[in-house]
This record gives sequence, C-alpha cells and structure tokens, in this order.
Amino acid sequence: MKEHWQIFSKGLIAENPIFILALSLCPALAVTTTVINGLTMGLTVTFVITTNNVVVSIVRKWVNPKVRVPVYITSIATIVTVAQLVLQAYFPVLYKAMGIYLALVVVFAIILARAEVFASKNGVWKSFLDGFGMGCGFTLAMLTIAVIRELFGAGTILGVPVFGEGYEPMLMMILPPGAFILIGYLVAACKTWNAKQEEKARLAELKAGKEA
Amino acid sequence: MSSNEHSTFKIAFNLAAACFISGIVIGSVYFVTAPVAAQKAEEMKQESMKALVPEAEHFTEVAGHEGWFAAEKGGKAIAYIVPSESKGYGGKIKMLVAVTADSKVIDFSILEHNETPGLGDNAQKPEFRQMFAGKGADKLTVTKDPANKENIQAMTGATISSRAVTKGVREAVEAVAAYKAEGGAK
Amino acid sequence: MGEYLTLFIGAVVVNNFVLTKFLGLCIFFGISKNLSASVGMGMAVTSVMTMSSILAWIVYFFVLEPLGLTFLTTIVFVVLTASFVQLLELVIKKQAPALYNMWGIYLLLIATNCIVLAVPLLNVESNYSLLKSIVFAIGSGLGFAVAIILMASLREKLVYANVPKPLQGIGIAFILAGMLSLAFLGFAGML
Amino acid sequence: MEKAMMIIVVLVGVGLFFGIVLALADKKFYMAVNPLINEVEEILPKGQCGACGFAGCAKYAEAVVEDPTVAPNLCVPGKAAVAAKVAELTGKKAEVTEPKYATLKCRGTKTAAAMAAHYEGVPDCAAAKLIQGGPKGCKFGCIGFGNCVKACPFGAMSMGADGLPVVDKDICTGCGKCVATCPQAILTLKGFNDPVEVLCSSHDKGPAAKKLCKNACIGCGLCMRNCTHGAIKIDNFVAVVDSSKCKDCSEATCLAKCPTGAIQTVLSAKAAKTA
Amino acid sequence: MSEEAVKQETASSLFTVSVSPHIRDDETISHIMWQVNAALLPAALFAVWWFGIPALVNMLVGVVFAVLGEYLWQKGMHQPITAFDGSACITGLLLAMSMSPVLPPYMVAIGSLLAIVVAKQSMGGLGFNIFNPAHIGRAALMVSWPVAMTTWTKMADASGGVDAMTSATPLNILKMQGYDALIATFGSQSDLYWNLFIGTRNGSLGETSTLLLLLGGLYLIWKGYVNWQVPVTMIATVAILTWIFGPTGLFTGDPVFHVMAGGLMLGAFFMATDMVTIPMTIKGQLIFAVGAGALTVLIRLVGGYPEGVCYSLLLMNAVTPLIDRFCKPRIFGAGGAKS
Amino acid sequence: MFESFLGGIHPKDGKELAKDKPIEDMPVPQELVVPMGQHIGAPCTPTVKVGDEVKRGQLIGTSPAFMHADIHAPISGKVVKIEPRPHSGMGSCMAVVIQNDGKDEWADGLPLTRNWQTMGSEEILAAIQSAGIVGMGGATFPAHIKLKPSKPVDILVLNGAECEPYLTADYRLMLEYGAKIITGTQILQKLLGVKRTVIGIEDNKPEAIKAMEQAAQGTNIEVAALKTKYPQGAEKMLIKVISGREVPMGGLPMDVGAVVQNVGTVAAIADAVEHGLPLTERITTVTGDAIKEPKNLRIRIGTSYQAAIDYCGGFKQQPKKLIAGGPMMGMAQATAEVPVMKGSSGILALTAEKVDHGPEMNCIRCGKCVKACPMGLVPSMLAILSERQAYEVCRDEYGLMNCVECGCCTFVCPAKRNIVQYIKNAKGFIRAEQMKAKAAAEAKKKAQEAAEAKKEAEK
Ligand SMILES: Cc1cc2nc3c(=O)[nH]c(=O)nc-3n(C[C@H](O)[C@H](O)[C@H](O)COP(=O)(O)O)c2cc1C
Ligand SMILES: Cc1cc2nc3c(=O)[nH]c(=O)nc-3n(C[C@H](O)[C@H](O)[C@H](O)COP(=O)(O)O)c2cc1C
Ligand SMILES: Cc1cc2nc3c(=O)[nH]c(=O)nc-3n(C[C@H](O)[C@H](O)[C@H](O)COP(=O)(O)O)c2cc1C
Ligand SMILES: Cc1cc2nc3c(=O)[nH]c(=O)nc-3n(C[C@H](O)[C@H](O)[C@H](O)CO)c2cc1C
Ligand code: SF4
Ligand code: SF4
Ligand code: SF4
Ligand code: SF4
Ligand code: FES
Repeated sequence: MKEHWQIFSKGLIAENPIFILALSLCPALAVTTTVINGLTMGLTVTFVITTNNVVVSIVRKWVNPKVRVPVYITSIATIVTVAQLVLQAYFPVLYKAMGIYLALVVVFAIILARAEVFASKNGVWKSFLDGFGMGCGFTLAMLTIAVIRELFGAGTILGVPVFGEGYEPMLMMILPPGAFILIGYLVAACKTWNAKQEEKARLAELKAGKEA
Repeated sequence: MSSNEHSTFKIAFNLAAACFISGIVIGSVYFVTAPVAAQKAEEMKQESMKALVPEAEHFTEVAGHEGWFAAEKGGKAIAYIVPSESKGYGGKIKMLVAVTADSKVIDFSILEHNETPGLGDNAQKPEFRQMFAGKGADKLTVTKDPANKENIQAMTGATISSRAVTKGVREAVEAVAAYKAEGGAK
Repeated sequence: MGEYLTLFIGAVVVNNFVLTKFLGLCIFFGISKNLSASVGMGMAVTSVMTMSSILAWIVYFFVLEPLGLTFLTTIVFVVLTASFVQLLELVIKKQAPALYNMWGIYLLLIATNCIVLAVPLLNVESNYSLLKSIVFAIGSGLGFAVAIILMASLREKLVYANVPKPLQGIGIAFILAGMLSLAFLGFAGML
Repeated sequence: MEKAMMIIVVLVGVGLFFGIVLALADKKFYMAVNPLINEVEEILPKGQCGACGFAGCAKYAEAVVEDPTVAPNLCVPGKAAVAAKVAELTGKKAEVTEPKYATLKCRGTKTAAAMAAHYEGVPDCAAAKLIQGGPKGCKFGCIGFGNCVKACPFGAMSMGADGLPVVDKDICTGCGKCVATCPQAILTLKGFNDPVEVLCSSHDKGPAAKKLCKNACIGCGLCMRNCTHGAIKIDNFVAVVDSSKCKDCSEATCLAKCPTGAIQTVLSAKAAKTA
Repeated sequence: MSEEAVKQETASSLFTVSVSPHIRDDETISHIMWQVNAALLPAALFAVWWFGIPALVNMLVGVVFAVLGEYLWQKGMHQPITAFDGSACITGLLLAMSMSPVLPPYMVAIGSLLAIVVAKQSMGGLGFNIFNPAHIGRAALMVSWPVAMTTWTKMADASGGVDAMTSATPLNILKMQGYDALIATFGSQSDLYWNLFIGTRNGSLGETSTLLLLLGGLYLIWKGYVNWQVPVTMIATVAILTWIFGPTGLFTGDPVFHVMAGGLMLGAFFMATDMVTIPMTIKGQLIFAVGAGALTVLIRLVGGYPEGVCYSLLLMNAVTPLIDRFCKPRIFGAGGAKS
Repeated sequence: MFESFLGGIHPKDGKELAKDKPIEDMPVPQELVVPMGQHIGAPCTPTVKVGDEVKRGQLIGTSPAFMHADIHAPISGKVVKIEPRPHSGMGSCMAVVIQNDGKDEWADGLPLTRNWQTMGSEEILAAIQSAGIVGMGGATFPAHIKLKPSKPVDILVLNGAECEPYLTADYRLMLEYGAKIITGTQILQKLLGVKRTVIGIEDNKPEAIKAMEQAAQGTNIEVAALKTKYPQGAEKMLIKVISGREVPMGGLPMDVGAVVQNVGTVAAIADAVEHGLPLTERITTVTGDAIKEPKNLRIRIGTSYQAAIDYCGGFKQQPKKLIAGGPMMGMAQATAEVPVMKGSSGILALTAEKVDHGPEMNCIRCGKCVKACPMGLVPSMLAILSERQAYEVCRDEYGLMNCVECGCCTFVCPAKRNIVQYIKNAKGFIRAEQMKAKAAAEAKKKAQEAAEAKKEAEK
C-alpha cells in the first residue's frame, strides 16, 4: 500500500511535472488565465496521461522498440483526439477556450516521458497510479497558478469577484510576463519545500540509524 | 540484435497496427459525437444570431455573400448578420454585426480577438456594445470627449481597440447599405 | 510583399512564440543553459519546422481537407512530425556527422515539442498558402532562435551571479523570461 | 460508415508509410547506443564529484559499461551498495572498497595557533596562502577559510566555531574532493583500520612549532618510543603513523604519552559503525 | 568579529597583510550612487514645484519602498545590509520620476517593490541584475495598470486658454492628433521648444525639464561617473532618425522636438548610463546607445506606444551580455608584435 | 612628445616624503641575513658552512641551474647560522646569517680597476655574471641572461620611470650618480650593439631629466620625458611609449628587438665591470607616513627592515602595513625581521589612514577597471570568474595570463574588489594545472619508453 501511495504521490510535489521536472510548461502558462481553463486543461491532461499509461502498459510487450516512440505518440494522439471530439460535442465553449493547446496536449513531454520511463516498464495498476499521480500533480500546479493569476489579474475566482468593486486588477498577472515571473517564484517555493522534506527525511534516517 | 527485430515488415506492421486500432477508436467515437457536435454547433450559431436579433424567427443564408445571414420575421428580412474584420491593438478582430434593413446597427458580437484582457476585450461587454444600437454609419466614429453622446465613447485606455471595433461595425453597416442599394432585397 | 513582411516580423518579434504565445517552452527552458547549444537548437527548430510545415501543408490540403477528415489533423500531424524528425535524425547521423554534432542531438527533443506541431496547425487553421506557411514557419523559428539565444546569454551570465539558492536554475530562468517578455512588450501594437 | 472506413484507411496508410520508411531508414542508418549506460547512470549518486576519475557520473557510466577494464567500484561516494549494483548491471565483479572519511591533520584552532599577521582580502584559503603562506604563524596548518567546506559536494563539512573545518562522518562519502582542494594538503582520507593519526602537519622544529601553536606535534618522539608495534616514525619533525602496523591497541600508549595531544583517535565512531 | 576581538587584534600590533595594491582610490559605490541622486535632485525639485504635492508624495513613496524592500529582503536572506548605499534610492526615485504625477501612490510602491525584488535582488543584488530595475518596475506597472499609467494631470495649455484643458503629453498629442495639433496646443513652434526646454509641460514627473536634466547629466559626466559617449550617441541617434523619418516624407522630421520630448533626456543621461545593465567597454556602450536610440524611434514612430525609451533600454539590456561577449578590449600585444 | 599607452592611473605619488633626501650610507648592523633566493629562477645553495669566516664580496651561494644569480657576502665576518629565515617574498627561505666583524674587508683583489672599453663581450658578460647582478627594478631577472638575448635587439631602454608612488631610490640615483649610469649604459651599448638607447623618465621628475640629460651629453643616449602615468615603468608599456612597438602576448621585449634595464641595474653593472664589485648593496627608499624620517639609503643586502627603520628614527605612528617595495606592487610583510635583498627598492610603512578602504562589495560593472587596465584585459570578469573557480574560462576567454599584476584595476575599483588577488589565485591554479599536466605527460612518456624497452628486451 505504501509503495502504491508513493508511486501516486511523488507526482504531487517531489516530482511535480511543472515545477520540478519543468515539462509541459506551455499549458501551464497559456491556459491558466482563469481557474476554469486551468482546471479543464488539468483534467484533460490527467485523463490523457492516465489512459495512455494504462494503454502503454498493456501493449508494451508487443511494441517493436524501433517504432516505440511513434506508436506511443499514436496512442496519445488517439486519446487526445477522442478528448477533442468529446469536448467539441458536449462543451464547445471550453473547447474554444483551450484553443490550439488542446491539440498540443499530444506533444506534452510529460505524457510521453511517463510512457517511456514508467508505463513501458511497469504493470497496469502501477502505471495507472503513476499516470494519475502525475496528472494530479499537473492539475494541482495548473490550479495553483490559475488561482493566483485570476485572483490578482482579474480580481475574481471562477469569475466571482473577490476583492469587491474598488479593486483595480493587476493585468500583468494574466499577461505573459506575470505568468513567467509567478512560476519562477512558485518553482523556488517548491524547491525549498522539497529541500526541507529531504533534510527532514535525512535527519529521521540518521536518528533511526543511531537508535539501532 | 536478431534479424527478426529488424524486419522491415514487422516494424511497419507494428506501427500500422497501432494506427489501425487508433482508427477504429477514433472512428467509433466520431460516429457517436459527430452528429452531436454538428447539432451543437448549429445550435450555438443560431443562438448567437438570436442573441443579436432576438425578435427574428429564423435565419437564412444570403446568396452571393459568404457568411451573411438574413434574420427573418414573418417571411421578411428584418435584419442582416454580417461578418466583419478589422485590425485592433493585438491583431485581427473578427466580429458578427447585426444590421437592420435600414442600415442601423442592432448589436455585434466579437468572435475572435487578441486584445488585452481588461482593456481591449471590454469591447465585448454590454456597456460598450449598447452605444452602437440604433446608430447609422455616419455616427460610427470614436470620440474621447465624455460629453459627446452622439458618437462612440472610447473605452478607457483602449482607444485603439475602440476604433478598430467601430471601424469593423461601420464597414458592416456600409456593406449592408450597399447591398440594399443594389436592390439586394430581391 | 508587405503582407509577407508583416507576417514574418510579427512571428519573429511582435508575436514571438516563446515570449508572448507560450509555445516551445520546454526546450526553451531546457536548452537555454548554454549559448552554443541554444544556437544549435534555434537552427534545428527553424529548419525542422519549415520542412514539417511544408509536409503538413501538403497532407492537409491534398488529403485531409478533400476527404473531410480535418478532425484527424492532430493525429496525422503529430505522427508525421515525429516520424519525420526521427527519420531526419537517422539520416543526418549517418550522412552528415558534422551537422549532427552541431544540432542533431536536439532533434529528438524537438520531435515532441509544442512549437513544431503548433506552427503547421496554425498554418492550416489560418488557411495560409504554401508560401505564407513557409514564411510563417521560418519567422516563428527565427523568433524562437532569437528568444533562446538571448535567454542563453542571460543565463550564462547569471551563472556567475549570487542568485539566491532556491531560485537558481529553472526559477531564475522563468523570471528572466518574464522580464524578457516585458521588454518584448515594447513591440506590442507595432503591426 | 463510409467516413469511419476512411478514417481507418487514412490512418493505416500514414502508419504503414512511416513504418516502412522508418524501418528502411533504420536498417540503412542504424547506429547503436547502449541503454545500459542510462541505467547505470541512474544508480550513481550524481554528486558529480569526479572521485571515480571520470568527468562526472555520466562519463563514468559510459566508461564502466563500454570498457571492460573499468572497475565497477570506482564510485567512492556510492560505497559498496552502488558498486554492487553497477557490478550486477555490467556483469563485473565488485570488490568492496573500504569506506574512508576525511580527517583534518591540524588542530590549530583560533586559541591554539598564533597569528603572524592580520589578513585582509578574499576569504579563500588558496588566495590567503598567496601572501607568504597565509596569515597564521604556522605555515603548515589550516588557513581556515573553508575551501574544503565549499568543495564538498555532499555538504559533509562545516566550519567549526574554533576556526577549523569539521567533517560529519555520517555524511562524508570519502570522495576526496576536499583533500584535493586544500591548498595546505592537510586533509587525508582515513579508513576504519587506521584508528590513530597525528593531527598536525608542522615541519617546524619542536620549539618553533610549539611557539606557533599549542597543539602542534613537536617531534619529541615519545609516541614513537612508546609504540610497541613500531608503527610511528618521526619524519621531518612530525610524527607519522604507519597504519598497516598500528594495531589500535586498547591502551593506546601513544595517545597517553603525547605532551601536546597532537596524536588522536580519528574514528571514535569505529565501534559504532562496525557493530 | 566582535568589537572586543577587533580591539584585541589592533592592540597586539600585528601588521596587516594583503595582496597588492595597498592604496586605493577614494571613490566608493555608495559615494557614486549618492552623487547620482544629487544630480537628479534639480529635476525632482522642479517636479514638485510644477506638479505639486502628488509629485513629492510619489517620489517619496518610490524611494521609501525601494529602500525598505531592499532592506527587508537582505534581512530576510541573511545578507549584508547594503540597502542604504544609495542605489535603491536611485531606483525608487527614477521609477517615480518616469511616471505620471497622478499615478496612485500604491502603484508606485508596488512598482518599487517589483523593481527591487524581482529585477534586482532575485538576480543576486547590486551589480548582478541584467535589466534596469527602474524600467522593469515601470514596464510592469505599464502592463498592469495601463489606464492609470497613461493618465496625466490636467493642465491649462500654454497658450493660456482657460477652458482648453489638455491631459495629454506632447508625444501623446503627436501620436494621436499629429504634429499640427501639437504646435497648436503650445501656440507656436518656438513656444513648444521653450516649454519643453524649461519643463513647463505635461509628462512624467521627472522628465519635463530638459534644462535641469542636462545640468544633472553634465555633472555626472564631469565627475566621470558616466561616459559622455553614451547619452550623446543615444540622443544623436534619435535626432538623426526622427529627422530622416519625418511625418511627411524623408528629412521632414522635427529632431529638436523628439530629443526634448518624452523621457529621452532622463533615459539617456540617467538610465542608459546605469553601468550595471549596459556593456562594459566603450565600444559596447556605443552599440548599446545606437541600438537604444534606434529602438526608441522605432517604437515612437510605428509602435503602439507614444514613447519607447523604457522598452528600448530594456531590450538593449537583454542583448548586453551578447555585446559584452563580442566587445572585449584588445589585449595588449594581441596579434603578434606591433610597431 | 611620446604617445602614451592605454589605461593606467594617477595615484597620489607620495614622493615628496623622501624625494629631497640625499642618499645616505647606512651603517652595517651586527648581523646580516642573506637569503639564498633573491632572484627569479633556482635558489642558490650555500657554499659556506657555519663557522666559516667570509669577506665582503666572497661567493657564499650558487646553483648549478642555468637560471640563477650568484650571491656574495655583503660584509666581512663569520657565518653563524644557515637556516630558514623570514623572507619578504616567500614567507621563509634558507639564509646565511653573517656576524659582522666590524672590519668591512673586501675579498682578495677587490676592488680592481678595469677599462671596460678594452674588454670583450664575453669578458663583460662574465664580469656581470660573476657579480651576481639581477634586475633591480623589482623583477630580479638575472642580468647576464637578459643581456645575452637569443634574438637581435636594436634598442636599449633604460627604465628610470619609477612610477611606483613613494619610491625615490632611482630618482636619487639618477640625480647623484648620473655618470655611473651613463657608464653602465655605454657598457650595455657595446655589449648589445644597439642602434638606439633611450632613458625613459616620467615628467614629474624634471630634475632627474635635467641631470641625466647633462650626464648624457656627448653620447648618443637619448633622455625621454614621459607623461606621468602608472605603470609607465612596466617594460611593455615603456617599450610601447618609447618605440611604439608592442611586445606580443606571452612574448619578451627581445621579440620586438628591445632590452629594458632599470637604472639601478645599470649602475651596478658599471661597478661590476669597472671594478669587479659583486652586488652587495643597493639604494632603498625607507618611507611612508609612519616613518619618522624617510630616507634614501645605500644599504647592505641582508640588513633587516627593522634595522633600516630604526636608522630612520623608527615609527612615528604604528603602521598598519609594512610593505616591501612600493604601494602598488609591493608585498605586505608580517614582520620587520625580513632582510633587504637585491630587489628591494623600498621599505614602506603606511598607517591605517592610507591603506584602509571599505569592505569588498559586488562588482557594479562600472568599467573603471577595464579603462584602467594597461594590458587591455577585463579585470572585473577575471575577478568574478576566478571567484567562481572558472579558472579555465579566465585563461581561455579573458587572457588571464597577460595580467602583469600592476594593480591599476584594484586601485580604481569603487567596489573595493581584490581583483589582483583573484587574478593571482587563478594564475596559481592554472600553473599548478600546467605542472600537473606536464608531470603526467612525462610520466606517461616514461612509462611508454619503459614498456618499449621491455619489449625490445623481450625480443
Ligand atoms: C499591456 C498593455 C496592453 C494594452 N492593451 C491595449 C488594448 O487591448 N487595446 C488598446 O486599444 N490599447 C491597449 N494598450 C495601449 C495603451 O493603453 C494606449 O496608451 C492607449 O491605447 C492609448 O491611450 P488612450 O486610450 O487613453 O487614449 C495597451 C497597453 C499596454 C501597456
Ligand atoms: C526614462 C523614461 C522612459 C520612458 N519610457 C517609456 C516607454 O518606453 N514607453 C512609454 O509608453 N512611456 C515611457 N515613458 C513615459 C513617457 O516618456 C511619457 O510619459 C510619455 O509622454 C507617455 O506617453 P503616453 O501618454 O501615452 O504613455 C518614459 C519616461 C521616462 C522618464
Ligand atoms: C606594473 C609594473 C611596474 C613597474 N615599474 C617599474 C619601475 O617603475 N621602475 C623600474 O625600473 N621597473 C619597473 N618595473 C619592472 C620592469 O617591467 C622591468 O622588469 C624592469 O624595468 C627591467 O629592468 P631590470 O631587469 O633592470 O630590473 C615594473 C614592472 C611592472 C609589471
Ligand atoms: C550613472 C548611474 C545610473 C543609474 N541608473 C539607474 C537606473 O536607470 N535604474 C536603476 O534602477 N538604477 C540605476 N542606478 C543605480 C544602480 O546602478 C542600480 O540600482 C543597479 O542597476 C542595481 O543593481 C544608476 C546608477 C548610476 C551610477
Ligand atoms: S583544511 Fe585546507 S581547505 Fe580546509 S579550511 Fe583548512 S586550509 Fe582551507
Ligand atoms: S568531506 Fe571531503 S571526502 Fe568527505 S564527502 Fe566531503 S569532500 Fe568528500
Ligand atoms: S593587475 Fe592585471 S588586470 Fe589589473 S590592471 Fe593590471 S594588468 Fe590589468
Ligand atoms: S572597477 Fe570594480 S566595480 Fe568597476 S567594473 Fe571593475 S571590478 Fe567591477
Ligand atoms: S509543453 Fe510546449 S514545449 Fe513542452
């Protein structure tokens, strides 16, 4: 159980795909101007990465190493296309808001990376957990960024005004410069947190060693 | 490396098989969603046009003018919905303009733009759009004088966007006027 | 002529893909640690993007569009670019090792990158002619190259600065990118 | 239905086309890269310390995989565990290297060692040494600006309050970076089996050494004469322990006899570690 | 070192050792910085007289928040405190001086903090920042609150008409209404020049008086803190290009107006000369100045903003490391024996 | 007028302290400590034992190495100790300690009288070599090696610039011993066969210029008045200013056909050639704001700084720094026990007021150091890179090894950065690297040779 929890949870912060691995950065900046967009993108990616991990872990035995990458990409692209079709049919407004980035989910490095690094070597259940964990980490990051950006950049959360009438939104936050700078500091915060955790773990280990 | 792994046929087949499966999956999903999507799209289009000309009963395409629709009520074209385009602060602004049969603006909606959120994109807001209602081409110029109620008041901090949108709307109105003048009413 | 120039300049500076459109960020941040690598990457992206744009344009307008299969654009383009890049890598490695040493190592990174997929997609979405597509692709590639080369020169300089520890590496790179994009806002409204 | 068929045809067509092209190209242009290298690199501790003798972990991984003569146990920080894993992956035999720890051969603390001058300038041992061998009276001892501390890739060193660097033996991996960095060459690697060490490097003659530092080895030879195993020699006014002869006798006569306390047990942790 | 230890050491009468040279010039960073502040003072005082209390408040807020931000950051990061060396003061002052006097003070404060924290301290503090902190602050405010940033004081126009109130800066009038409207606003061309020269015109609070800025700039040049080549080249570039690319064809522009309008004087003398963010060698600095001048003109004439000094300098800051890389001085004796 | 070199600085020269003090003979103290390393190259080994009686001018140290200069007893007396002693350059160095017997007797046959005009080149060179003469401008390069250049030279430059602040030894020498300098110069002209000979003197020493012009009358020796600027006296700058030639990177003056000698060296050469006198004394300026009576002393090699300072009335104020040489390039000393050597041009005691400066800060890229560097380097980058241990980058991209350590950059730096120290440190690492690489290459070669030999043997 613990092992499973670890597989799932490492994607949240320790190996957060955006803040730590620095993969799939484009959507983290492009579609986080509002919480709803960020959330949709996060969920879409979670869906794609989880499904793809499962698919890959199932078919991994039959895939010729020479065409591994194209096959995985085909798989991802299929899943994305399905997501596109579904969104287009049932949530056309969101589909429009995602714009070209929805199609670009195909090439988000994190998805292929998890397929290559994890799913192609592990069983279905583990791969599912890994994909889901990474997806959650991704969504978490998207939400964090989106909440801050929407809050300061528009003064709203999910479109609901928070600061009241007098607030003059700080437009920078929803424009590229603000997004870059904000993520810079979030990365630093995440790193600091990780370092603290590691230090704690090391101390605990030392203590355990001494007691033994 | 066994020669087997290198076999051209095998490799190609592998990829092709993946594509085959993918085709089946996409095909079946498409089979389900395509009609829904088409229906939704149509609905949305109708709805957006309806929002522009609420009293219309139905919309028909205008022959010879791509993208134009005539809003009909009781079999009579009471308004036209005309696509228009102009250059704003951040690039192209695409919009749909509803114009009455006697070449007055009813309303417009912006389809695509790249204006700054909070500035140029306020053009989509009702406060700005309301100023256009009922105006003819001659009144469609931008002013920065707050006392001037005749023309279109520039949005604060976004004169460029204001001018762009106004220009787009004016062009649509002029196009309708020209169409009418040609006797387009048939 | 003017139209092409506008398109080109727009893609290079005014609507710089990296700094204002958020595309290709992974390699932008991944490679810009090193100036010479960045020059290589800039070249690689520009050339791959141009070639794959041409390919994609042909496939789209001669196959997908006539058949009414535009919703397959994503999957077809991505398989196309990925396979094309892999092919290119194999060929260059063998036939032109000098070239490969210069930017071959970046090729695989490009295979799965937003910007390389986005440009062909934008081309067909905007209904550009083949020539326009090429101009746009080259412009976007150069824009990417300008951004990554500037970024690399800044980051190489910061290697010797007292950047606070948690910000070192990717953190400060983001902040730099932010300031760079602030500076590039000077071009806003120019077209 | 027709459309669905078309989808499949187009996709399979694309797949088949690129599959064949890639397969052909691959056949024509294939060049091998060994995935094992990445696996080995994963295992290495990534200190990039170079203790293995290669320019960083990746280079060592490459070498150990491709060159049969490169031993699997060269990664010092990785200790036996990593060596075993590398050996397993590369199919080589791992010989366990004895773990070592850095030890400072100087006890010239702020209170013990006399200063020759007041130093102004860059806080860096090598830079301070440029001025007549450093500001301390003793030209052999620790200069105390902590180049070693800065060099340790594992954060095992810190500057003590007494002005001498302290090695945390629990963290020290024995990579030897600090040893190589120290401009005074007074750090040394000690293993479990080298229990005592003379913690002084002064080649000054007894009285001079004593005048410059209270804790100096004055080369009096008491330890040498009292060592029943003949493990200690005086060389150029400083005692030297021959670890191969030292038996770590529990009496540790050398320790008891030294008038300045220059000779010390360096691995008091030994009992704990081996237990 | 504790005070006691210091006493002890001096008492022990040890000589001090260090690497040569043993004598140093008297100049210190903090001295230079305060001199620059002093050079800005005339223009700043003029702003208080011309725009009134809001100008004073904004400048004070700018300075206080810049210095405070630096102090708190250094305190928090356990760094030596250098917040009072005058450089943060320059940043805050220049920031306030490059913005409208009626900008809400809280925005000035945010700009100052952004300038110090993001542009300066995050890069490693004084000397390591790549972009001019004051400009980063200004540009950030510009994207954040463009409306407030382009709102100017209302003032009676120079021709004395009571109800002819204008709230536009000269460059703004030029951009939006054209050159003739500009002349009309000021009465005549010579009135226009005179007002621009003296500073009795609308604009950012510290940029209006060409005369006083010139005075401050000359002082800095005389003291040797800045190379005269930089401001001169930048201003000359702007003059030449604006003259060539005039509104009604080649060589019909008004270089005199363009040189004195907007923030060019302030930018050329006090910002294009910020040694931290410009190339180190004269050759590099000339390239920098030409580039900055050309970009300024580009933005003024075809860009989306009436003024481009801030962005042009930021853009040139970004290429400074590249310039530095290719503009090293020639090493003595390079290229073999020379006679 | 002569064109100037790029860069350079104008520090307050402080020469007024000792400028008008005629050269005084300092009495020889009881004990002289003669270090065996007084020159560039291999240190000497003593040729005397403890207990030996020596006479002034007697050889007491030599070396089999090519690059060395012999060392002679500066006084008659008894060798009492041979042991490491404090040394102004190396911290500590093997030294011969001589107890003064008070008789000050010359060794047998000294001084002699020779007519240099009749001597052959070989003979002159031998005389210089056996007198153990080294460059007295500070570099202490053995003169007999420099004076036998392996490339043709056509210009001889005499260095009378004395650009270091405070120091006045060369100045006094030129005022008082112009004739001797001219003699020495003529000897070198003959030896080198040069076409042109120039004495370079900075124009802040008009009296010296006048004196030398007078002394040089009737000879083909030119006296050049140079615009005052530190480091005018650095040989590369001097050659550039006087002849317009630029010594190539990593090259020597002889690469552009020039030889540079300090005026003191030339005077010593005159003594050595005309009278066979070994180098056992020199002119040294004892000065600084902490010295009671600054003086220019003719002082025996081996005299301790303390003795010299005591002769000048001691300290009037506790100095913060005691410096061997000038304030720009001299070395700060930890103790006044160090002895005067062949290269000691000055003993400088400065109070805190003169040497204190604020703490080191970050470089603000002001570019003052770049402007000041006479070698066309970017000192700020060298310092920053060295601080981050990027020594190779320093060498490969920023020309580290061209730095002459003149200190201009550090002098002007408003951030009070210790640029020269960073540079020296980087150079040290690069040299160590080079040494290691050389040793490794040699070891490899040896191993290869051994292997080959073994193969041969096996065959
Ligand atoms: C970040 C930023 C975004 C801007 N976006 C817009 C925009 O969307 N539309 C626009 O007309 N002007 C935009 N501007 C331009 C300025 O607000 C410009 O000063 C203004 O158009 C002219 O001022 P005015 O409208 O007060 O006359 C933007 C400026 C900045 C700095
Ligand atoms: C040094 C300096 C640089 C400036 N740079 C810019 C700039 O890049 N862009 C800008 O719009 N205003 C800039 N300003 C402000 C303008 O000079 C001035 O206020 C101008 O007239 C503003 O016109 P606008 O009304 O609409 O923004 C700068 C001011 C100073 C003092
Ligand atoms: C920065 C610098 C300054 C120097 N200043 C002097 C000087 O003032 N007088 C002098 O004789 N030599 C000076 N030298 C030494 C000369 O470069 C050169 O070594 C010397 O003049 C050669 O003559 P010598 O061998 O007779 O000493 C200086 C060297 C350097 C690097
Ligand atoms: C001549 C001169 C000009 C300066 N100009 C600026 C400036 O434009 N903006 C600024 O933030 N600081 C300026 N400073 C102060 C200082 O250099 C600046 O805060 C650094 O960029 C911070 O590292 C200037 C300093 C001097 C000496
Ligand atoms: S041990 Fe060596 S490196 Fe470490 S502080 Fe002492 S002298 Fe410096
Ligand atoms: S203390 Fe020395 S030997 Fe130990 S880990 Fe650190 S650098 Fe390596
Ligand atoms: S010390 Fe070196 S770097 Fe500094 S000015 Fe002199 S030659 Fe240039
Ligand atoms: S003089 Fe000092 S502060 Fe100025 S550039 Fe050189 S090192 Fe930096
Ligand atoms: S997500 Fe765009 S390049 Fe990685």
